Amino acid sequence: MPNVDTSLAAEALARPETQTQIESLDLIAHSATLGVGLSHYLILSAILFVLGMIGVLMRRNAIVMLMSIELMLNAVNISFVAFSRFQNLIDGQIMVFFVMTIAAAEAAVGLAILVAIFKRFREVNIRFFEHLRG
Amino acid sequence: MSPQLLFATLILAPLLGFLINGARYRKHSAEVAGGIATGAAAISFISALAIFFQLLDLPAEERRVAVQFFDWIRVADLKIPAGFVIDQISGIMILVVTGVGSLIHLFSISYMHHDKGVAKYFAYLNLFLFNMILLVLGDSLPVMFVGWEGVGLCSYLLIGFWFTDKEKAAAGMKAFVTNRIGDAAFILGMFILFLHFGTLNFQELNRMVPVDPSLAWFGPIGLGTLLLFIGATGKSAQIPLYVWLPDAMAGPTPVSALIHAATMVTAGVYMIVRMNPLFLAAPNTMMVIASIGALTAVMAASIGLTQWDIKKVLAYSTVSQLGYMFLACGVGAFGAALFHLMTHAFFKALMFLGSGSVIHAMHEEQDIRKMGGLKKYMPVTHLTFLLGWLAIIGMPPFAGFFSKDEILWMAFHSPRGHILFWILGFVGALMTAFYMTRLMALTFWGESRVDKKIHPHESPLLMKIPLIVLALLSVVGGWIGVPHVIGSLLPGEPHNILEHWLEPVVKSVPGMEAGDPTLEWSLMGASVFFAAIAAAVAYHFYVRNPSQPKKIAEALGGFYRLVFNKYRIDELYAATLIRPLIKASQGLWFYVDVNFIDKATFVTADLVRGGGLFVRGLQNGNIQRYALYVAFGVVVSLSFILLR
Amino acid sequence: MGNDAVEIAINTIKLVVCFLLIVQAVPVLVWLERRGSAFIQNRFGPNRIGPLGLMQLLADAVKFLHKEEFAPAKAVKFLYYAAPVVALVPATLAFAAIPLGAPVHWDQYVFPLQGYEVSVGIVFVLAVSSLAAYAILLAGWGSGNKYALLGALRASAQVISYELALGLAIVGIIMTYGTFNFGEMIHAQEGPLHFSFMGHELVLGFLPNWGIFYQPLGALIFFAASFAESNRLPFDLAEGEAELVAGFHVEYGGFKMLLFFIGEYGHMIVASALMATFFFGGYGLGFMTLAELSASVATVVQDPNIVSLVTSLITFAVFSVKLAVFLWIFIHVRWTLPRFRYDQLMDLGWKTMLPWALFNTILTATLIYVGHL
Amino acid sequence: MSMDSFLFWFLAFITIASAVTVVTITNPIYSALALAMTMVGVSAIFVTLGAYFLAGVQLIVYAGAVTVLFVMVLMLFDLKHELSAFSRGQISGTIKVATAAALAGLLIGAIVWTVSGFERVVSKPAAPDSADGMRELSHALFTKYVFGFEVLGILLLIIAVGVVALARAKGGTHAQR
Repeated sequence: MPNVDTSLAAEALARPETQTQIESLDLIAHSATLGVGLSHYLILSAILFVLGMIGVLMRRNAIVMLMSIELMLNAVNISFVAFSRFQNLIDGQIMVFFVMTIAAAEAAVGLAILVAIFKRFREVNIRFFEHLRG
Repeated sequence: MSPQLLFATLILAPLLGFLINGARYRKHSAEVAGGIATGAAAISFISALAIFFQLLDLPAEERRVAVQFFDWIRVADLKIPAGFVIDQISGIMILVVTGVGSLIHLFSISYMHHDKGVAKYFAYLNLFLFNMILLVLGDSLPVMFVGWEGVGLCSYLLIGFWFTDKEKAAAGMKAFVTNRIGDAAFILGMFILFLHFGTLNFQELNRMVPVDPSLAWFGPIGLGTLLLFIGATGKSAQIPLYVWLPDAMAGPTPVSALIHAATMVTAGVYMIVRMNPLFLAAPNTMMVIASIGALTAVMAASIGLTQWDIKKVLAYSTVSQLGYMFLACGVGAFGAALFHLMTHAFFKALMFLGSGSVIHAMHEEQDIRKMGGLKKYMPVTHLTFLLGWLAIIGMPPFAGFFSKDEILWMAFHSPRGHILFWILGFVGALMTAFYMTRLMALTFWGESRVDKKIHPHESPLLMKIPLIVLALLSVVGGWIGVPHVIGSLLPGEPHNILEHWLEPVVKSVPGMEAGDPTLEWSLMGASVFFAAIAAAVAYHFYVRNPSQPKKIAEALGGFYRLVFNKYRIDELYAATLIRPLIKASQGLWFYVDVNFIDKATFVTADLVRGGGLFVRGLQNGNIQRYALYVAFGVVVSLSFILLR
Repeated sequence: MGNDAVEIAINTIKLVVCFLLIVQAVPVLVWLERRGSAFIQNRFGPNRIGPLGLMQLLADAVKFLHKEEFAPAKAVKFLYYAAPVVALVPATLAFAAIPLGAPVHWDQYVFPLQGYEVSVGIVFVLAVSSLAAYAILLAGWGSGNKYALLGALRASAQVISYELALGLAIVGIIMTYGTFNFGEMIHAQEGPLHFSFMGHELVLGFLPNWGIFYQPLGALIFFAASFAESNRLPFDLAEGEAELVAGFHVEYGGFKMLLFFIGEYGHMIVASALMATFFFGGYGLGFMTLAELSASVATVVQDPNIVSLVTSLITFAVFSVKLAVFLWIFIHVRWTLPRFRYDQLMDLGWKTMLPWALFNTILTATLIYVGHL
Repeated sequence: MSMDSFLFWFLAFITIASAVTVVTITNPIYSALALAMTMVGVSAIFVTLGAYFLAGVQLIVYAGAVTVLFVMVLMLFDLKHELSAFSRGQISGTIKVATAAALAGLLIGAIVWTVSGFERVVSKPAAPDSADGMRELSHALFTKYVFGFEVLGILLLIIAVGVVALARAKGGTHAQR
């Protein structure tokens, strides 16, 4: 998708602090071998996300599934923060704020439901909940 | 008061009455319900009067009070405001409607006194009045059509008011269906006119009419007016759609008086008069209207000769009088048509109410063979009925004389008229005189044939007042339309006020020149003389030697029976139209509906069910499976975005 | 961390010192507590070994070290051993972020008197101390004992619920000073007390410009909540001897127990330090600003390095005094008040403190908005 | 190897390792603890990204509250090693893993493809002074996103009430025994 990176690059060029860095491009080129950039953080968050997804897909324990969901949310948070940092926009951090709130709420509700179900069935295995099928 | 407010009261008062009575439809007190309804009617009558006087103050040329409340329909270039107008034509009509309506409301109070659903009755009556006012005041065809349909509905409701009786319910149905046919034609006519003129407002239509009459049968104007006229035949009971009116007598008598004599059935005539320039521009339609009117007049009168049911007789006489009105319209005498409409409203309403009073006295007995000699039991009713009789058979100086003779004269004299029309009308007049006298004789005169158990009695005051008022009106009502030939003789030379009044809005037929007075005198004299003869003959037959009619009937034999059975028109319709229609629809039901439509729906249902079963398989309660579906979706969409 | 060897070395040393401070303060506190309780209860307390029984501490340490190292059979070994260490972490981390004195300016270097300078110190401290629940849970779970587990659950629930009140109480002071940084906050508390409300100035020279005068309610709530945070009486439901013999560290003995002790006292220290920093001017002298102080010191010695060194030492002394006062209050309260019942505890936390803290927050916000405080 | 890149790799390693532990280990308690570890790692990563406040909030909310909740619930349930920790069925399992792998490949491919184009240009700009960063954050939160903020408040209230109701319900979904 060439259009995306050109646009991003364009607005990157438009920003003053990047202008200065272009002037000292060779320096960056040297450190770029080891320098940590946006893509590193994004890839990290992608890996975390996929791990969480695997957990949700594979684990049987409902609580662990909830944990995996938290993992996925955190992965998203990482990419948000990374973007907000690398584009000098605060909005990403705001989004992280909201995501955290939602995640806490979701965990609370999920655990409450699990406690209620456990009180009844003494069981948190997800397979077992198929009995709750309407 | 501002015209807006007046119109609002005029239109909404009956609606309010309807709502009130409709809300308390279980109540049985006739006084309360009737009081409310009559009050509402009276209010609209008063406000109508107020507007009418405002009209009088205006100069003759722009006598026109119009209001627009809101935009009712606004589609593309079809823009129809809820506009109402009172001009010379609708002014007269609204006065007749509300005035006669109020009187009949008053009459109903004591007539419907014993009925259970009296509140419902009055609610319907008010609703009818509301719709009739819409019909009369509407300044465009659609607004008029709303009222048109509304009165149809109300007449259906009121004919079938005693719906527990199967006959009466069926009568209501018949009226409704028959009206539907006419209404369909009416709508088509509207479409055509809108297609051609791009507007449906009466004034604009009348202004846009081309000067030269279009002789094409199926030109837009010709076809449109023709269709409108078919609608009129439906509403106003002309050939071929008159069959519902006689059956409509199943309703309560005041209803027959109000709806099926005075107001609703004249809607067609009113409509034609309203759009007279348009109709004038379509001579073919005019010819059709005239001939249909004349035929109806004669045929209905001839049926009326033979009926034994008092209300049936009046019904057929109504049909034939309507025929006269259409004849007038057809020959271009719109003023005369409106004149006759008014006078007829007076005396026919009077006679219906009289018959109602008689029926009331006879405890729901309607067969005139079981009456007779009621003169001494109920003098007031007899007197008023007598006046009505004189009016309808056209005895000078009663109301009917002027209007009917003007129609006949015009039928003879107008360039659109013809000697044949005159002859038909003349014969109709004779017959009218005959059967009306017959009715009088059998009901009031001669020796009593009343059943011993029944003790006839004069009606209460509430029923007498409307009778008296209407009787007075049917005596003097005609004097506003005195022909010139008579007016020139009388002291003070009373002019033809009505004609003068209608001048700005009613176009006269092109090529009309002043008639020859001697000819007019002779025709007038002939009709009056022969009418008197017919009346005398009838008196002779039914009072002197009552055995005479039977002999004649036997002498006539088959013809008599044919006439007695209303020319078997109903049977004819049943055989040619109704039964085939039923057969066809049954065929459609058993073949098309069952084999195709039902099949189609079943197939769709099965498809949906199958799909549901499949999807149900997906929903196996395994949450992780669901999550997997979601992941699939993400992968697919992402790869679509990326690898595109 | 630093630019050259000297700075790096000094900073590293600072870290170690901070850690040692916590660890070494504990025996003193233990001794203080025992003597104090004895004093309160008209006993002697430890008085045999050494002067005033000060050597008791050493003896205790040795005893702890020599105890047998064992784990119960049912225990989950890893967690059982991890718990005490984890218990040590939050307190030390939090304490290291609190400035103990005015920064020392030596030549071109600047050495703040704290383990490490965190720009959003308050958030950091809160975040770190919110990890305290883990130690308790791990201990309770790891030692495979139902009393321990119950104690752990109680304790963690208590910690979590009182964190709310704690945080909200701090929000008030944060709004008042408009900063998350301890240094700025302390700087803002210098000089005499002066309210400014809707442009009107009210100066009370005889009072220091401390947060307690701006946030009395917040201070109260914070103090009470910090009692609960550090699982001290009257909130030591976790180790209620009566119903669950000793709570989450039933199964612990010897040095592991000591580590828990260190954690608990560390919490006390952190709470006191925060108390001092938020509401009592931190290392500031109160009625005397830092500049004035260093000026007056400069009259005695000339070398600016020495001046700043002396100044920061003085401020450190001041801070230690304040710390000591609050620690003593902790101990005194412990030996004065009876213990709550569990439901009373939760009611107090959720139904009393939280609403008051909220009220305090809203009130502060309104005042700031109205009067540009 | 500069300081921050070392930090990044270190933290990334810790985070991913503990995340893997969360997913793979069969004892729920341990996976909860690993989750806590992951949270700490993530907050540290936030610090490297200069989002100090978010790092703190991350610790407080996730490590301090959410994961503690998990741990408490697990301890209440007293779940030991579970025998069938992973869903049975080779086919579905392979499908799931394959899907996850495909997703990972797509994501990483997309990232590399997209970002590497201007990686040179957009390297990390100087971290803003944290105080300013926080001021900016709170300003944006209370002006531009105030509506979402309010809505979230309402959401939290509703959820608090709902959770209390759920916990109160005797015997969970089926009240009568």
